Amino acid sequence: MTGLFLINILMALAWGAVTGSFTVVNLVFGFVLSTAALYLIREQVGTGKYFRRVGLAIGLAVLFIYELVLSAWRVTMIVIQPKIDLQPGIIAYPLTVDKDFEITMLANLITLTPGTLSVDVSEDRKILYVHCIDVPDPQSTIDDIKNGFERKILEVFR
Amino acid sequence: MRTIIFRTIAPYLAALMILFSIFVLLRGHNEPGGGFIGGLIAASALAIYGIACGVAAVRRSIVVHPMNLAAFGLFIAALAGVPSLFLRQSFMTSQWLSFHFFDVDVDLSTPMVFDIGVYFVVVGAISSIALALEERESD
Amino acid sequence: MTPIEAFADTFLDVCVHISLAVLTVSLVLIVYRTVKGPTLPDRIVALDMLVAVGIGFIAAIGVLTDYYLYIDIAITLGLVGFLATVAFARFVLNRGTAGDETIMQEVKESIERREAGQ
Amino acid sequence: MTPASLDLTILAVLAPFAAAAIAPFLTSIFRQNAAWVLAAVPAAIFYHFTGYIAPVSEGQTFTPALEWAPSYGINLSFYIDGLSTLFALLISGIGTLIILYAGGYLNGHPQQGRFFSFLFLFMGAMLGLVTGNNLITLFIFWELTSITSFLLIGFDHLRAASRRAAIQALVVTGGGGLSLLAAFILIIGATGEIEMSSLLSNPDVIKDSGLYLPIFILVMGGAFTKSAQFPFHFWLPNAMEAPTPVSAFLHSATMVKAGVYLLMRMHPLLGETELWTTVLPLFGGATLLVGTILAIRQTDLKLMLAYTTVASLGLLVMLVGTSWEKALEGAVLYLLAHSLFKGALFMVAGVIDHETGTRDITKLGGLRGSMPITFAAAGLAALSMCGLPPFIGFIAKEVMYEGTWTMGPGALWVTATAVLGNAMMLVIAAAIAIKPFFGPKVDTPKHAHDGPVLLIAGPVVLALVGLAAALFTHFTGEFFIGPMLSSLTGSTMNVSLHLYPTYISAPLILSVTTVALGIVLYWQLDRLRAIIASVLRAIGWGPDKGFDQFVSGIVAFSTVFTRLVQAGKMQTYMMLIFGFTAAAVLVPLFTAGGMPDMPAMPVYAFYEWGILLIAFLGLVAVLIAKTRLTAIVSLGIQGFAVALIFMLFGAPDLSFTQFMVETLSVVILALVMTRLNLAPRDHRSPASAIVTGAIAAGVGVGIALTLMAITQQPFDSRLSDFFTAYSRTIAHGRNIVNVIIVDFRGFDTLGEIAVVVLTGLCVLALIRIKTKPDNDTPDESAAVEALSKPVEAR
Amino acid sequence: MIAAVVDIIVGLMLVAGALFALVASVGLLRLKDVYMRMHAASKAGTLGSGVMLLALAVYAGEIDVVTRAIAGVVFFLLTAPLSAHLLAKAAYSVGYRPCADTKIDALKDVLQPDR
Amino acid sequence: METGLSVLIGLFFAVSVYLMLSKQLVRMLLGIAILGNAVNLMIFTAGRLTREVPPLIPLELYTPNVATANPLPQALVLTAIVISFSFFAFLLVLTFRAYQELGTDDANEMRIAEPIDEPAPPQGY
Amino acid sequence: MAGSSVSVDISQAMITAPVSAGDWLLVAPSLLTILGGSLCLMTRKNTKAQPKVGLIFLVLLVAANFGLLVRVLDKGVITMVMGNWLPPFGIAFTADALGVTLALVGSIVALCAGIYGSVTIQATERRYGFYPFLLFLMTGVSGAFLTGDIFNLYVWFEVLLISSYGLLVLGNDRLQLDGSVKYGILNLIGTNLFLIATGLLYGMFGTLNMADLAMKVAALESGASGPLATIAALYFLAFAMKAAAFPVNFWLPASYHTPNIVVSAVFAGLLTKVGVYAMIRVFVLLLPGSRDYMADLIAVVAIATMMTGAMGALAQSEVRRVLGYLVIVGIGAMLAGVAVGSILAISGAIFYAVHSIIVMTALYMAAGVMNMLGGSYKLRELGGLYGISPVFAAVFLVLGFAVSGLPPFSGFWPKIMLVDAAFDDGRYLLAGAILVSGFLTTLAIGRVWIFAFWRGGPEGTADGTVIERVVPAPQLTSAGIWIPLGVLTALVIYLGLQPEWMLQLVTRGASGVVEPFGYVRSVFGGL
Ligand code: NA
Ligand code: NA
Repeated sequence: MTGLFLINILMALAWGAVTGSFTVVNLVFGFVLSTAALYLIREQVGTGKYFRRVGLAIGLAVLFIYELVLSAWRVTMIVIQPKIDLQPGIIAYPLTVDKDFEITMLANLITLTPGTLSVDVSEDRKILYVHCIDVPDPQSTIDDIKNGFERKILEVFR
Repeated sequence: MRTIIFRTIAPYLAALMILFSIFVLLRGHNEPGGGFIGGLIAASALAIYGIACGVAAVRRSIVVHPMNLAAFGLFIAALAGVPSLFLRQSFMTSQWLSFHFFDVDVDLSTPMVFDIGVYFVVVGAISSIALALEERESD
Repeated sequence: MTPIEAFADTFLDVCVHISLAVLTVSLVLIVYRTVKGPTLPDRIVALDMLVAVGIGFIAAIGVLTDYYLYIDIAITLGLVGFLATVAFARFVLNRGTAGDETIMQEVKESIERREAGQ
Repeated sequence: MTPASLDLTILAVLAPFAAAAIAPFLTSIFRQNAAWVLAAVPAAIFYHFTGYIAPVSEGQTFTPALEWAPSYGINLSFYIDGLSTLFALLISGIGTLIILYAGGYLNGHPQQGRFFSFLFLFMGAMLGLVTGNNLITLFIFWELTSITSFLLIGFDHLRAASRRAAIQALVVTGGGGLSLLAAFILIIGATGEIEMSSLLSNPDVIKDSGLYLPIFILVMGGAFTKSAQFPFHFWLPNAMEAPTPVSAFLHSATMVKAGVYLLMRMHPLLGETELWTTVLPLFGGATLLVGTILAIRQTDLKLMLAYTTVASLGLLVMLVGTSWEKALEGAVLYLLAHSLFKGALFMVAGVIDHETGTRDITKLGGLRGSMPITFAAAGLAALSMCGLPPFIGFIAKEVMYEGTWTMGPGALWVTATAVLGNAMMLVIAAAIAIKPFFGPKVDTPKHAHDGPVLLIAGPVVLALVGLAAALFTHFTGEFFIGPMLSSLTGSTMNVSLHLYPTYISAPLILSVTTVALGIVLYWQLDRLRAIIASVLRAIGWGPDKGFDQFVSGIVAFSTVFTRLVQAGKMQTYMMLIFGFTAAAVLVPLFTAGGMPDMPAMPVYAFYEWGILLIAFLGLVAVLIAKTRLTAIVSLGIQGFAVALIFMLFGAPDLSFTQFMVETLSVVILALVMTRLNLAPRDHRSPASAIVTGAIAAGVGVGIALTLMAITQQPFDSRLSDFFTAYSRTIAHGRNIVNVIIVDFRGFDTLGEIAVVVLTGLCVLALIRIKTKPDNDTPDESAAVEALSKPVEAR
Repeated sequence: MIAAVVDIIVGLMLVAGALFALVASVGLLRLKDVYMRMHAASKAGTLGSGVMLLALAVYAGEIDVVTRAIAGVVFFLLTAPLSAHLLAKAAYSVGYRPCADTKIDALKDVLQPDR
Repeated sequence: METGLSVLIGLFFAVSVYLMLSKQLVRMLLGIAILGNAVNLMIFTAGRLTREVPPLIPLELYTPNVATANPLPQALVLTAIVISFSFFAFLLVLTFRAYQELGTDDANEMRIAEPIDEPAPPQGY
Repeated sequence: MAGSSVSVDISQAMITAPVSAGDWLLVAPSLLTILGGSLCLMTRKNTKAQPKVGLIFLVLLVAANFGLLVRVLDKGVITMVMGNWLPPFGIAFTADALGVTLALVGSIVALCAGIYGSVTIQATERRYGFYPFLLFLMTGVSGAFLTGDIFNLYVWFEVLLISSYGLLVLGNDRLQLDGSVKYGILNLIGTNLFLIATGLLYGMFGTLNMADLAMKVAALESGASGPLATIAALYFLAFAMKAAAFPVNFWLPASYHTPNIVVSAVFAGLLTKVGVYAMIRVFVLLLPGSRDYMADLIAVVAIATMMTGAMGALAQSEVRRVLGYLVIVGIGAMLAGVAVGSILAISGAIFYAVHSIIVMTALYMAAGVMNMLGGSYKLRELGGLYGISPVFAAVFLVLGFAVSGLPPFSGFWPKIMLVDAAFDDGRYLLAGAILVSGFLTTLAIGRVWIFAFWRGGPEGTADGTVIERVVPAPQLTSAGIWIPLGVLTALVIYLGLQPEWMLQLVTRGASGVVEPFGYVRSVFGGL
């Protein structure tokens, strides 16, 4: 329940940010509103370690942006070369993380990583299918992810 | 469409969009926005929520039937024009109630009530349509 | 106004117009892809892209006209653009699984292309 | 007369309507005696109008009136003079007898009460007609007679023949009514007078108005149809489908004489012109001969009488058409005589039918023993009809011949026609009076005997009155014929009648000729009948058949026409609409000078051009989209471009809304399209592609040019200036558009959100209400075939 | 002085963003199949618009605009991969095949509609 | 400035009419959607165009210090947009239901209300 | 940020004089129906309560309209500008004799329909909004009749239209869906034409208030020149469609026989009349010049409409479709009034509208009863109704004669007024068409009468025999069927026998639009 409360506070702050005034009234108002908003999604919101999760979410956001810039640059390089010569492929990535939130996080990170795009998660949540724009060697790509994002996420959420 | 990834993120997206819609509604009198646009955003939020988590979830979350929500909006929008009757003014003459609260001025006004009515109408009607179609989809 | 400020001013103006030009070009390219397809997912990707670029366009216009309020339009466009893409994806899934003839046709062509080694 | 009794007159005219209302109840209370009670009403009316006899004979006229619709100059006003008095007396007098007669004739009939009310309605209508002063009032009563006779003729509604006769009467007389209405409205417009009395006070007003010809034609249209003049005579014999009391009432005194009444009433206004004296004798004479010929052919008592009625009406019209004083006097006399003897004879026919079960004279004979009283009445009436002394019919014929003989131009023709006609009517009269009663006794379906008093009272009384009217010649002349003639001529007349000719004169010789000719013809009756029948068979077509062809013709033509304009093809409808739209926007451009000045090349920034280009591409994409999926996506593009256009021209709210709405439309499209499983390739034939393309181009060009023309003019920004000035200062809003939406023009928005709510409800109703399984109506199955056919074609 | 620097930064951000967008569009045009095109759209496209949005925020220099811009960008970063994922999955499970160059296809046996 | 848009608007109208003249309901619907945009653009243009300056009053002012775009047509068009959107949604669903129940999207083949082989009216009496 | 801190002269922008509560009668019809409609909608699941709530508000509506009529007769044309803004800036509602008369009659008809519907409308249809739709239909109707703002008129047209859609599809029969598709698309195009014309009109004059427009148009030199002619043409087409005038009338015969009979009744009574009303308002009040310019065209359309209607009625084998075409005949007659344009003519047109609203609704209700009695709407399958229910037969006959314009019923007076006016204007053909179409209408009604009522049974029944085929529907025992039918029939007879006050009313209404000084003065308060 505390987690819910914290989320609530955060959303109130978000409200403050969006409206651009952090006055007491506005924040209280924002709190009320976000309560209402959360009420709508109450079913999906269990309890959990929101605190850390939120703190690290910000960190991950930064990571996102960094990776995004990088991958965008790669794509640029690819599309502006006169002759596009790639070996695209869809690889099966064995997941270590198993929580929905973590899987989601990882999938999005992967999508925003150079040349990879999460297509699907297997029913048993063991495999993440990733489309790669250029995979001469699948295993190396898998390893990159394993040692890259997935570890980070495990650090963050375990 | 109900992939883990989508189902995990959608509720939060929806909640954020609802917040944003209210923000757009309330500032409409001074900046672009207002009841109609706000309502549309809220409706889109519910639509996303519905696509990700199912119509039943949406119905449960808004408790009342969306049509009643819309009707209620229309009702208060129409009532918002009535107070002027008692001040010997024409229908829909705006009444302003401006008071100081802690450190901010809060303006309550019949136009605002009216705009909120519009918001409810749009949310109700549009989501009612979307949900009805959605259900037909999944039956 | 100091010369540096004057320069900055002109520089910004030039940049805005350059970016608008670039965006217009990209918009046209995207529209081309949208119309050409060949497959429905292609068009949807293109439409999603159109929205994204549109957001940039709005931002540029905001800078050009000094109206920051456009940022809200941009955000909203982001929201609904997402909704549209989701709806379309859903459309593809449902129609495809329902064996919609046009989609099946496109699928067949994609397979032929693959076998033709393209 | 005192005003009090003037109001009484109004009551008297309206009384029958009241009686009509209560008749069914009274009938259910008093059963077979109801007739006696009800007859009191017309009797009272008769008594009331007798009060007018004396003053009217002194040349007085009365105009009782009741305010009705003053703001349109329409009042319930009446005009009492010689003409209307005599008619009123005939209607109420014969009406009394008819009510009694009906009491006997329909005794025990389940709908007797309803029948009484119809009779009373009809009586009231007739009274109103003959006393009506205000033209519109008069017309209303005129139409009422048509409506009520429709109900009376169709009384025996289970038989197709009655239904046909009823609708026939309604169509013919109703159609004539419209013509009369047109005439009256023309008169009102041309003269500014709406009251008959004021028109009559200035008789030349219509002739001088310059609209005499159309008015004359339209009035004749009314009168001739109502009075069954050839070629509109056919509805009258068919009206014999009605129960006998109706026939008697309709064809003796009243309905059919309405036309004659109108001609007599308007004689001072329209008569004494060449047109009048040519047209009326022509139609009248023709009708007289046709009527008698057709009468001779019949063997059914009622039909024989009906056709002689047609003939008599022709005779009357012919006489009125002469505009010759003496002939008019003859007409008036004959009108009185005819009402009496024809009423009597119809009732006699009814009695015979009622008591013997047949009306066919070839199946009747020797009844004089078993039905003495009926025989007496029949004899007296027939003698009057034959025009033999000492009966009113004789006097009428004398005066008539005197008139026609002396009238001058055309005298010979008119007289000859009259003689021939009278002779043949004499034959019918003789046949009716002799065939059923003399000769050997013939077995009839029912055992014949005189009917109850209710049945025989009527004919007897009328026959006797016919005799009395002749015996008291002086009285008849002074109190009835004179005043009535005055109304016709428009100047006071003194009439002196003689029961017996005092010297050998042309009329006497003509009468003798008539009788002689009659006897000869009667002697040759059967052969004559055979000849006429064969001739008619040779012709084979008559206006009666023509009516059926007319009606089915109209229906058939309407069907063809309707199928043509209401083709049921959506595409046709759309092409029509947009064709007219194109015309609406293009034609004024060229006719009313709406063309814009040559516009200068617009100056746009390159990115603005870019957006316009994208919009263009989007449109083209929708247009050429091969599949619905492409179309939807392309639709998104043009919507997107429109939103950007709004943004470029300073409309953030619009752009905002447009983005949202466009996306949501696309989303809903996608939602629905997942079920709407179509492969819409838009195949149009080259021809239709060209046509539709042309229409589309026309609309586009027209609107574009109009828009340019308008935007080239200076703009009055008063409203917007106002909103801008007070948006924040008074309405406390910095977003002027939003302030307009929620405050300045909030009412629009209220309606608009109502639309949104209702849309939601509509969609809900559409989706949630489960379609019922087809109720198997032919329509549906037809449609199913309609649907299946093209499917096979595909 | 600050203003000038801001202006220049804004200008550069705008151009950069626009260029990213252009690259994405070119990618959309040149890449072979829909899955590869998604790479372009979901990365360069998002980044381009995000950068330009931030540019507007910087230019405005008002706290509420900035926070809103950031909120917007975050939202894009959340949604862009999501929509890419949903679309890719839908397309693949309906049967749209990747281009011939796609040698490895791990999903082939898993997601192919049995047909 | 209005001229160019007028031409574009004319094009919008032409395209929408052409689509509506198709016998396929789906194309008619596309036409109706475009018609809505065409009409809105037309009203917007009829109120005359102003570049870029939206009808907003700066925080520090009580009336705008520059000539803004004409706000009234914008309000009218907003109303019109909403309404045309509603009607579009309704007609879309209606078409969909009609298609389900009547089994065709060809308007010319929808002949239940006005059957092709409609019996001639009864004659006689 | 209270803007009032800056000094502004309120009197320059707003009406400062107190508004009397009586003037609120102007918005009462719209307000009541909206509030009632949304209440009904919120309680729609409670199908028992639906008729109660609906009828309460319909009664209130009639009362409000009656009060408004009284006030207009007492005070003359009255105006209220929403939001107290000065005209022409705010949206003005202006009640003159024309608008308020039609509003009152319309509301009476709606009430009758509400009662009739309480019997014929099933629970499902109630659940999906029969009463809300009916009430909102009246919102649209009242708004259209009372608004003094051309764009606002458009909005009410749309409210009217969407409500009619709702009523039309209730039940979802295949027949209904088919009819609705055509009705829906064609009418939407009609309102769009109206909107286009209005947009252009705004672009030309920069104002939307009718009184203001009337003055500005009058100030224009030539009545129908340049773009104004185009605008007029578009308006004419739009309203002709709304009114179902030939040759853009096809949507009506294609749809009016498809919905629940009570819905057809309301449509027949109200929808097309709103189109005619708008035609009168716009062409006589706003664009008199264009009316003169187009008078001949309008006359031709009127004649064609009357004749197509009458012939269409003769060509039908189904009662409801006969009636549908009779609606069209009436439209032609009213257009004839517009074509002539004199006070007498417009009075005639208004009177005809009143008559047509009442009699057409009643006739459709009667058709419903025919179906309940005889088990069909088809002339071939009907018969013997005269024997089954003589009273009902009388009612039908009265209505039939009334619609044929025969005396002494309500249809007679407007007919002679129109013929009279046409003659005065020298339009003999027009007058003739009015009379002839009346004649054909009589024939059509006569056919229905002899087949359905006089004939002993369905087609082929032998002479003199009566065939009892179907047991009359149970609803017939309910007063909810007979009260509305009786009331409307009584009105038809009453207007026939006592036309005086209605004559005064319509004459007042007509002169109010033909000479619009009073109208303009009431809006601008003697400006
Ligand atoms: Na609006
Ligand atoms: Na109607």
